[in-house]
Amino acid sequence: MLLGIPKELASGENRVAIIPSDAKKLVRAGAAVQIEAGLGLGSGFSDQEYVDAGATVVADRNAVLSSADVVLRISKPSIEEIKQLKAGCIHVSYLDPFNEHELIKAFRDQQVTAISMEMIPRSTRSQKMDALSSQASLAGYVMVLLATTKLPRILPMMMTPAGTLKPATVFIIGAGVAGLQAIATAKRLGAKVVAFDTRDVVAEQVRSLGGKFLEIDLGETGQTKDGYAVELTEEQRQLQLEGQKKQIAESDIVITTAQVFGRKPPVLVTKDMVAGMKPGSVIVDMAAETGGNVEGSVAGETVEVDGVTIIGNGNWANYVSRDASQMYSSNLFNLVDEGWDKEKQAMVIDFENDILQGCVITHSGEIVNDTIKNLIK
Amino acid sequence: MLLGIPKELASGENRVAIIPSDAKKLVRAGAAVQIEAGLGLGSGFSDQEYVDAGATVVADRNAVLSSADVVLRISKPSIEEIKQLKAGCIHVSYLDPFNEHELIKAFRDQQVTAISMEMIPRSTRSQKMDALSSQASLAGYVMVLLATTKLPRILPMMMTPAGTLKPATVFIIGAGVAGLQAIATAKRLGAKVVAFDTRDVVAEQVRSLGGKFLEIDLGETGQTKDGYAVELTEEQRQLQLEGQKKQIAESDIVITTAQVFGRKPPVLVTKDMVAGMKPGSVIVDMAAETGGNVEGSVAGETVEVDGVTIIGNGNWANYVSRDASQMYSSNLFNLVDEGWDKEKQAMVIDFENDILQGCVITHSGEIVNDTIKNLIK
Amino acid sequence: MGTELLVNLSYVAAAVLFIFGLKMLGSPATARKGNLVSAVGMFIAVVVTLLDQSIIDYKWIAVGIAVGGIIGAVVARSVAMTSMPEMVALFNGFGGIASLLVGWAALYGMDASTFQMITIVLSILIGGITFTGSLIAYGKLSERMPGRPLVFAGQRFFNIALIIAIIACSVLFAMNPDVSLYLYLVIGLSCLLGVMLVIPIGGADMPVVISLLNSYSGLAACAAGFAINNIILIVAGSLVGASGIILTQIMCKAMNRSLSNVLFSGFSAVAGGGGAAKIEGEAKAMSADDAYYVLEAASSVVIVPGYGMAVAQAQHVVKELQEILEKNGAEVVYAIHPVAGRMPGHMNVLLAEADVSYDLLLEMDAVNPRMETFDVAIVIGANDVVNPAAREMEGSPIYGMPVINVDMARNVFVMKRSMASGFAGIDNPLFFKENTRMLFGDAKEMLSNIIKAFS
Amino acid sequence: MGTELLVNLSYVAAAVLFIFGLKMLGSPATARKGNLVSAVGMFIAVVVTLLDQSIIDYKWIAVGIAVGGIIGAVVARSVAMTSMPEMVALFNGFGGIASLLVGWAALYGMDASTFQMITIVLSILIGGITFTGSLIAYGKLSERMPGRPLVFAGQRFFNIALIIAIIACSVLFAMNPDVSLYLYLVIGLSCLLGVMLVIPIGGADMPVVISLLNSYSGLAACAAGFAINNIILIVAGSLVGASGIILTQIMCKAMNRSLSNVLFSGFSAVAGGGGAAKIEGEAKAMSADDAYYVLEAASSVVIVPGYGMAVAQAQHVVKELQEILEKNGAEVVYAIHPVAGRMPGHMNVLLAEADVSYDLLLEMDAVNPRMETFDVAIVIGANDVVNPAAREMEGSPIYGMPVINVDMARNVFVMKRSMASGFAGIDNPLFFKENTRMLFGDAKEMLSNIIKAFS
Amino acid sequence: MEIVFLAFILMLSIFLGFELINKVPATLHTPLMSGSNAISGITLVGALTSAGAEHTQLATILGTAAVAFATINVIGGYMVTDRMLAMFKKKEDA
Amino acid sequence: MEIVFLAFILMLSIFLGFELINKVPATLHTPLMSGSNAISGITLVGALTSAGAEHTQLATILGTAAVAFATINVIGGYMVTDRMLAMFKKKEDA
Ligand SMILES: NC(=O)c1ccc[n+]([C@@H]2O[C@H](COP(=O)([O-])OP(=O)(O)OC[C@H]3O[C@@H](n4cnc5c(N)ncnc54)[C@H](OP(=O)(O)O)[C@@H]3O)[C@@H](O)[C@H]2O)c1
Ligand SMILES: NC(=O)c1ccc[n+]([C@@H]2O[C@H](COP(=O)([O-])OP(=O)(O)OC[C@H]3O[C@@H](n4cnc5c(N)ncnc54)[C@H](OP(=O)(O)O)[C@@H]3O)[C@@H](O)[C@H]2O)c1
Ligand SMILES: NC(=O)c1ccc[n+]([C@@H]2O[C@H](COP(=O)([O-])OP(=O)(O)OC[C@H]3O[C@@H](n4cnc5c(N)ncnc54)[C@H](O)[C@@H]3O)[C@@H](O)[C@H]2O)c1
Ligand SMILES: NC(=O)c1ccc[n+]([C@@H]2O[C@H](COP(=O)([O-])OP(=O)(O)OC[C@H]3O[C@@H](n4cnc5c(N)ncnc54)[C@H](O)[C@@H]3O)[C@@H](O)[C@H]2O)c1
Repeated sequence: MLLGIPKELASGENRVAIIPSDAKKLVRAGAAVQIEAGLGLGSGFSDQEYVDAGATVVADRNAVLSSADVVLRISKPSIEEIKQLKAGCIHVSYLDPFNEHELIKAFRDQQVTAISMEMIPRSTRSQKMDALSSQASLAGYVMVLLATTKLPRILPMMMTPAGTLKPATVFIIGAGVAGLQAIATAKRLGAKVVAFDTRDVVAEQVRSLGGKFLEIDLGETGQTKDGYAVELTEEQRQLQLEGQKKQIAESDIVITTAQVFGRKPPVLVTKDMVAGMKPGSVIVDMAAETGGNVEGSVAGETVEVDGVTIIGNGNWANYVSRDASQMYSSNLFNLVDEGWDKEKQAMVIDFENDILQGCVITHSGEIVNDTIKNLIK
Repeated sequence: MLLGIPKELASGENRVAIIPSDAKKLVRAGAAVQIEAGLGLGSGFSDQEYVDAGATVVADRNAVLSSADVVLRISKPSIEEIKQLKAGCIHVSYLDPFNEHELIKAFRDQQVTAISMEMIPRSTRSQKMDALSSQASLAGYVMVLLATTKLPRILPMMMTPAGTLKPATVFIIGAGVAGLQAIATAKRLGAKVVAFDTRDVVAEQVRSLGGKFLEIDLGETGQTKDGYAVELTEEQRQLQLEGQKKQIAESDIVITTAQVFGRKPPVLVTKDMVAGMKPGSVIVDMAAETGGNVEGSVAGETVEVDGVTIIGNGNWANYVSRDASQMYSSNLFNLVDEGWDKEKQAMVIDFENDILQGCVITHSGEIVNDTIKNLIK
Repeated sequence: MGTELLVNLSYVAAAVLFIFGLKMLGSPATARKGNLVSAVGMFIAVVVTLLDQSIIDYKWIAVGIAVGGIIGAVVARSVAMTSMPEMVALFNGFGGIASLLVGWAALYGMDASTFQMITIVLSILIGGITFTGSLIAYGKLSERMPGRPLVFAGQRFFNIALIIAIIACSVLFAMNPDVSLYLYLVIGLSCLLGVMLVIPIGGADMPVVISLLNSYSGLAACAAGFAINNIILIVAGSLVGASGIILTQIMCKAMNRSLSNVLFSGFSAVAGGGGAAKIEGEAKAMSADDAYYVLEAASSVVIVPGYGMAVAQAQHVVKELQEILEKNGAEVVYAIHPVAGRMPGHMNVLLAEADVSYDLLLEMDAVNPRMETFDVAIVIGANDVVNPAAREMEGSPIYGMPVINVDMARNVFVMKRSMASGFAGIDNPLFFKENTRMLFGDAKEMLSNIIKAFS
Repeated sequence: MGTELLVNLSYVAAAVLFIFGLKMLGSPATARKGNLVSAVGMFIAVVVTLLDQSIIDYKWIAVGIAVGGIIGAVVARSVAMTSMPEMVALFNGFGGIASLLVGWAALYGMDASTFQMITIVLSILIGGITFTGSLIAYGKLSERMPGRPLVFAGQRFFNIALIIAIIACSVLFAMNPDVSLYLYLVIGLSCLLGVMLVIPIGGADMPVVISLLNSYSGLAACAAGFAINNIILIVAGSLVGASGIILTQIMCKAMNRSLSNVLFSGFSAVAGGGGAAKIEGEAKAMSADDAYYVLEAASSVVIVPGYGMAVAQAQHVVKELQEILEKNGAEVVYAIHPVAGRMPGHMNVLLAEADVSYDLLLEMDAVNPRMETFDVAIVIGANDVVNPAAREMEGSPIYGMPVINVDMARNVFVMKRSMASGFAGIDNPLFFKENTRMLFGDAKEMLSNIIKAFS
Repeated sequence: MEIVFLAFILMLSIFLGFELINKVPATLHTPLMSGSNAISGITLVGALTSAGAEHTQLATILGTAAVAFATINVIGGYMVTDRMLAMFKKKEDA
Repeated sequence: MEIVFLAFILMLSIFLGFELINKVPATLHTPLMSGSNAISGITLVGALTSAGAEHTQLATILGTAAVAFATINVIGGYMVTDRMLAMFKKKEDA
């Protein structure tokens, strides 16, 4: 079975889907691995390292795509690339299936088995394949550090001969995987950390990292069986905005990570809240690229609004591309391993397996994932 | 007595010599405070805040300089500016007196009492005026964070479902004030920290922050009574280079802060050591602007050499300008306060006072500091 | 009367020395001196006894002391360090037989009152049990006898019958002191009882048994003291008897066993039948104090933190316990499961905060293969990540997920507040395992209590 | 004989209850029950005594019990919670006079042997001292008497003379039991001695004195027991006597005083002359155990960390101690000097690592004005930043620098390894202050030891 | 011989007294003192014998006074102790 | 009356025995056991009387045997304990 790994095309993307050490593990499991030349350069892996791991290096991208039985990558492909794939092949990547309907249709029509990394279920057992988590966790770390270098203050308290510097306050909205890591990182640096999330199980988790949880009574809120937040009603959102206002004004750094799975992120920091912050303060909008939690954030950019720096750079994990690659690659390896049939030395889609059942979107010319099927039809 | 505070002219300089709250203290002590309009904008202090503190705001820079009995600022003045000063006035700023001989002569000729912030002695009692320390301490923090955002890895160890990320290693050469703070910051972020310094009292201090001290036997090394390092012999420097080589190659981040008071900093990381580092590694050369500890560092810039990022930006404390201003301002206030005569409501230079004795360079048309006098004559 | 008073006051002094000696023996810094102090007490007691006017002939005394002294000294010097425990057992047995003989001999010196008869019988009885029990313990420890529990069907009934017989004979003898048969029966049967009581106990439990028998030998001496009306025997004997019981208790706790479990587990093995059927028993709770005894004796410990450690913010106390255990000579490592906590690297953040060295953090795969070698696994607020259902129960939602196999360690301490399940919401069979103890309560408090127990 | 045996065996039971009671009184969880247990013991002892055949007439007994019981009950119920200590003093005095009276009465019941005469005299003597000493303590505590030490020139000689006189009279009386004069002299003089011993002691030290007198009243009861040959008096009396001594010791330590300091400091104030000349004394070392007693009793503590805390990496243990003190009901804050450590913010980095709340970190200027209100200031590896020379010694290189004025706290504990100077290389007069104790050793170890001492 | 017994008993009691009291928290110092003070009222037992034995009138008077004083000590002591300890109890519950 | 004394002594000794041993570190379990075992060799004192009193021949024989056994217990016990404890000492010094 031939696994093909093409280069990532998105500009500035330094991550790589499979790193040499995982390529080696795949080869050892009996797979043939073919990579596009120059695959790992962005993260500092040379072609030679892949060759040493037992992979073959091919210069022709089209050859990689059209010959592979399994394609492993990070970003979603273009529709043209899908057309080059072998019928019956397995394609694993982020797909954004809630929005990219044309892409899904193209996979269906091409008879390709498309696996969406976003749709890996969130069970305890599937965590090792969960790239959303692994990348979000790094994002949490990166966002804090980016904010810190923009803030004209230091985070920790210091009592020095030249006076006492008060600790900076960091407010984190949305304490999922990324938010929690952000809390931990800011806390490590000595900041006072306050966080808010609509799911109330999170309060304890925030405290478990030494953060303070901002209590806002929103009435009934919920979470799905996968641990994702349920969208708030408009009324609840207003309550939340009201409750956060003071905290935002008092904070030096605000980091928003609030997402609702499959929907546009809610706006949680409004223009006047931004204006109410101290000059020099910093906001990081994790979701700027998909709409954002912050009014005034610009996707992919760092802008200054009313003396406040708003960071909307996006692709956060890419800042620590080497570690991000290692984790993503490990997620992919575990996924392939989960479907690996030792006898046949091939990856097999077993719909009895709850993990594969969740993340396979198209198979044999059908859209097999119920949620997506309903969306597209 | 009129204290005048002109704007800082150096490009990108956001710090300010006196912040409003210290201006208020000075006014309360009986001084008149005059500032140049727009003084505090870079650090987020409006003119109004100064007015509220009791200062007067003057738009004409020349007026500020020529009328002041005491001039308080950060960077050294130009020779032209010195010429505008009143004879007998006191001028406090960094002066770099070991190198800026012309400047010193200008002060002497203008009959100005020039106080050099670099020359504040390092006694326990004088620490509250010691701006070198206060700014270096912030620099230590900033350098680590800048390095971190350039490194394609995270600093802490993480054992995750997607594999274990090993902790990054940070190597700090020179563990003075800046180095120690860098150790503390890197340690907080979860890195493995190793440090080296030629003064052997430092080993204990490094360990007191949880860092590892790299043992290199250099033979006899020393420190001055002010706690500054004595310059190494060439032979010793070679020993040091040899001893650091392996550690540098193993490190993800190297931060050099090694200085010898009054001399050019020694070269401690050579070209081939840079080349020996892993791709993606980061070096911060604190002293890049005054010659640098790292071969290949460029003053004021971040460059990439052999896949290694070398950060030589300089003016580190300026990154956290608000806190830096607060500390510098507090240092200045304490200095003025030290010389303040309550009866006369004026700052008086008392040569019995060991602190003033150390930092006053010229007075009444004479170079009064012995070291500098010997250098210039 | 003058000598007698002197003798007796010297006995008081000897008793004081014994008390100091025992006290000092309990602490490492003074133990050796304590032994010396108690030896001086013994010396005084023996010497002044020789002054007693009722002693007429020193010949046999000299013979006895010479023989015993030489044997004792030679054996004590030559025995290998590793065989100390069995040597102690042997000495203890000799103490027992001596009490038996003293009690017996007391029959001939006087007209015993009923009370004295009772004490004489007691000293014979306890002395006999101590004697043969110790010999068996010696045999098991020195591997002259098979170490495994020796059991046979009907053993329990046999023992009950034996005890009844002994009581009967004792009563008969006390009422008819002249009938030697009863005496011999009492002697014989109590020796037999000593054997019977010890053979069903496994070799590994012998130290506890010896400690108990040591306590008995104290009681035997005490009984002998009553029999011959000698206060120093009463005082020293009951001191040893009582302190021996406490020591036995401490040793049981250090093995995470109860005394009755030690003494009778052999029987139940028989009673329960041959097969080692898997029993889903009750969860067994444990106090911090008892946990201390086990940890104090442990030489390798693995700590498995989970989300509960984070909730309790117990990381600093964990570090503190680690240091205390290390100082106590134990090896301590941490086993970190990749999904422990609620975010990737959750445990790392906390343990780094507490300045736990990175070198001590082991991945699951590194620690599982050597899990058997750990004396204690301390699970601190973890649940799903140590759930053996992932290994054992095919239907379980986490079946197949690798977990940290703490249940394979010798002892497992689970610190959590209740029997509630973890994130995954599934029950945890670990809590019901034979070698698991539940330390209910907030993890931080529980750990502090254990730390406190380390004196 | 039957009743006597019964009575005496009941005494054994009563003694057992006293023992349990005392033991339980020492721990908060069981103290109240312990008091009850010991009361039951007392009840048994009293009731069975009434069965004693030597008691012929119950009339006077009834009168005595009725009067005493009513007074005792009424007083005990009505006394305000705040005047408990003086009440205890008063009761204690009554116990003392009772022993005196019992000893005295014993003169008339029998032909006393010399040994008994000695014990009678002892019970009168100790009883008398206890009686008047307790009354004075009562007076001082209830402010019916001036609380300050009452001293006069020659007091010491007077006391010595008094003691000699008492010994002389006692000897004379023991040899001539018929000469009542000697008896009255012994009674009178011992009462006088009680007064003389307590008046030079300050009111603040009274609790310790009461505890000591309590121990005495136990000994008096014990002596009375010997006098009238009653074992329960001997046992209970000596139990109280011994445990009272230990308690006195504990209370002294909690006040960071030695017993002799408490008892004789009044004298030395006179001996040393009026002026409070500044004495550059010796540095006084202290053990972790003794520090524990003081900290356990403290209700506000300020911790002053310095470079030594960093060197010892003691931040986690410091936090631990903070929590323990807080749990014990004390307020704990940290005073951070701006130049503490070796880099700006050094202490902050470490304390943040140990997760000490920012709110507890006070700046020097915030803590200095209220320094007097702290029971204990713990200086952990700091030196220059707490050096009072900066305030007091004009020539000093650091003269004029603001420092943390720990010397103004009630007690100062300085943890460092030696008498070495700090960074600035100057001597520290703090170490020689009256209220300073040096806890020599590595800061981390010392702190761990103190933590251990918190049971 | 009796003296030997007494010596043993005295010695053992004193040792036991020393061993019984270990670390006592500061809040318990006063109650403990008061509680053991009540125990030292055991003199009452001696007083009873003196008061009831009718040796001489003086002895009876002394005995009766002793009984009264000792009873105050015992009754008052136990009650005061209990009151103090009851207070702690409440504090802990709160 | 003697029985009362004995009861007191027994009771006090037992309590004292309980109180004396508190927390003992695991390394001291065996030495402590062995050391207190040596104390239980106090039977020797009883044996001496039996062996030397010349009541009957049997008693003498029994007594002599008892002396021998008890002496082994005493001498062996103390010496073995000392050897064990000496070892710890060395370990600590190292
Ligand atoms: N690592 C990740 O990225 C991540 C993210 C999301 C979810 N998860 C899931 O979280 C779970 C992690 O496993 P885990 O073993 O660490 O945690 P867990 O299975 O959730 O168990 C934690 C246990 O800690 C106990 N606990 C809570 N507070 C405590 C306190 N103060 N003191 C003592 N015990 C306390 C709870 O029991 P009591 O209530 O009885 O005290 C609970 O059973 C896995 O199922 C994993 O899939 C992990
Ligand atoms: N904050 C800054 O930026 C900075 C920078 C440079 C210099 N300084 C200077 O450093 C000084 C700071 O004052 P400080 O009071 O913090 O420190 P210090 O005056 O230097 O005193 C520290 C004390 O800690 C003790 N110590 C060292 N290791 C110890 C250990 N393991 N356990 C217990 N004690 C230990 C030492 O006494 P033993 O040897 O007897 O144990 C020493 O006397 C000032 O003089 C300041 O000017 C400060
Ligand atoms: N079972 C597993 O092992 C596993 C694996 C990964 C994640 N999870 C859990 O899934 C949960 C969600 O993970 P995620 O980070 O990917 O979620 P996400 O990226 O979908 O959302 C980020 C966070 O934003 C919050 N949010 C949504 N609307 C908000 C609003 N209006 N205001 C404030 N916050 C808002 C969400 O509650 C969530 O915590 C986490 O609790 C995580 O622990 C579980
Ligand atoms: N008395 C006070 O209160 C006070 C105040 C401030 C600083 N200090 C002390 O002064 C000392 C120096 O402070 P600084 O940071 O301003 O010094 P600096 O900036 O002059 O030098 C930085 C560090 O580089 C080191 N260095 C020099 N040559 C080196 C080489 N070849 N290799 C490695 N390291 C080399 C120096 O030893 C020093 O530690 C510190 O120890 C500090 O504690 C004392």
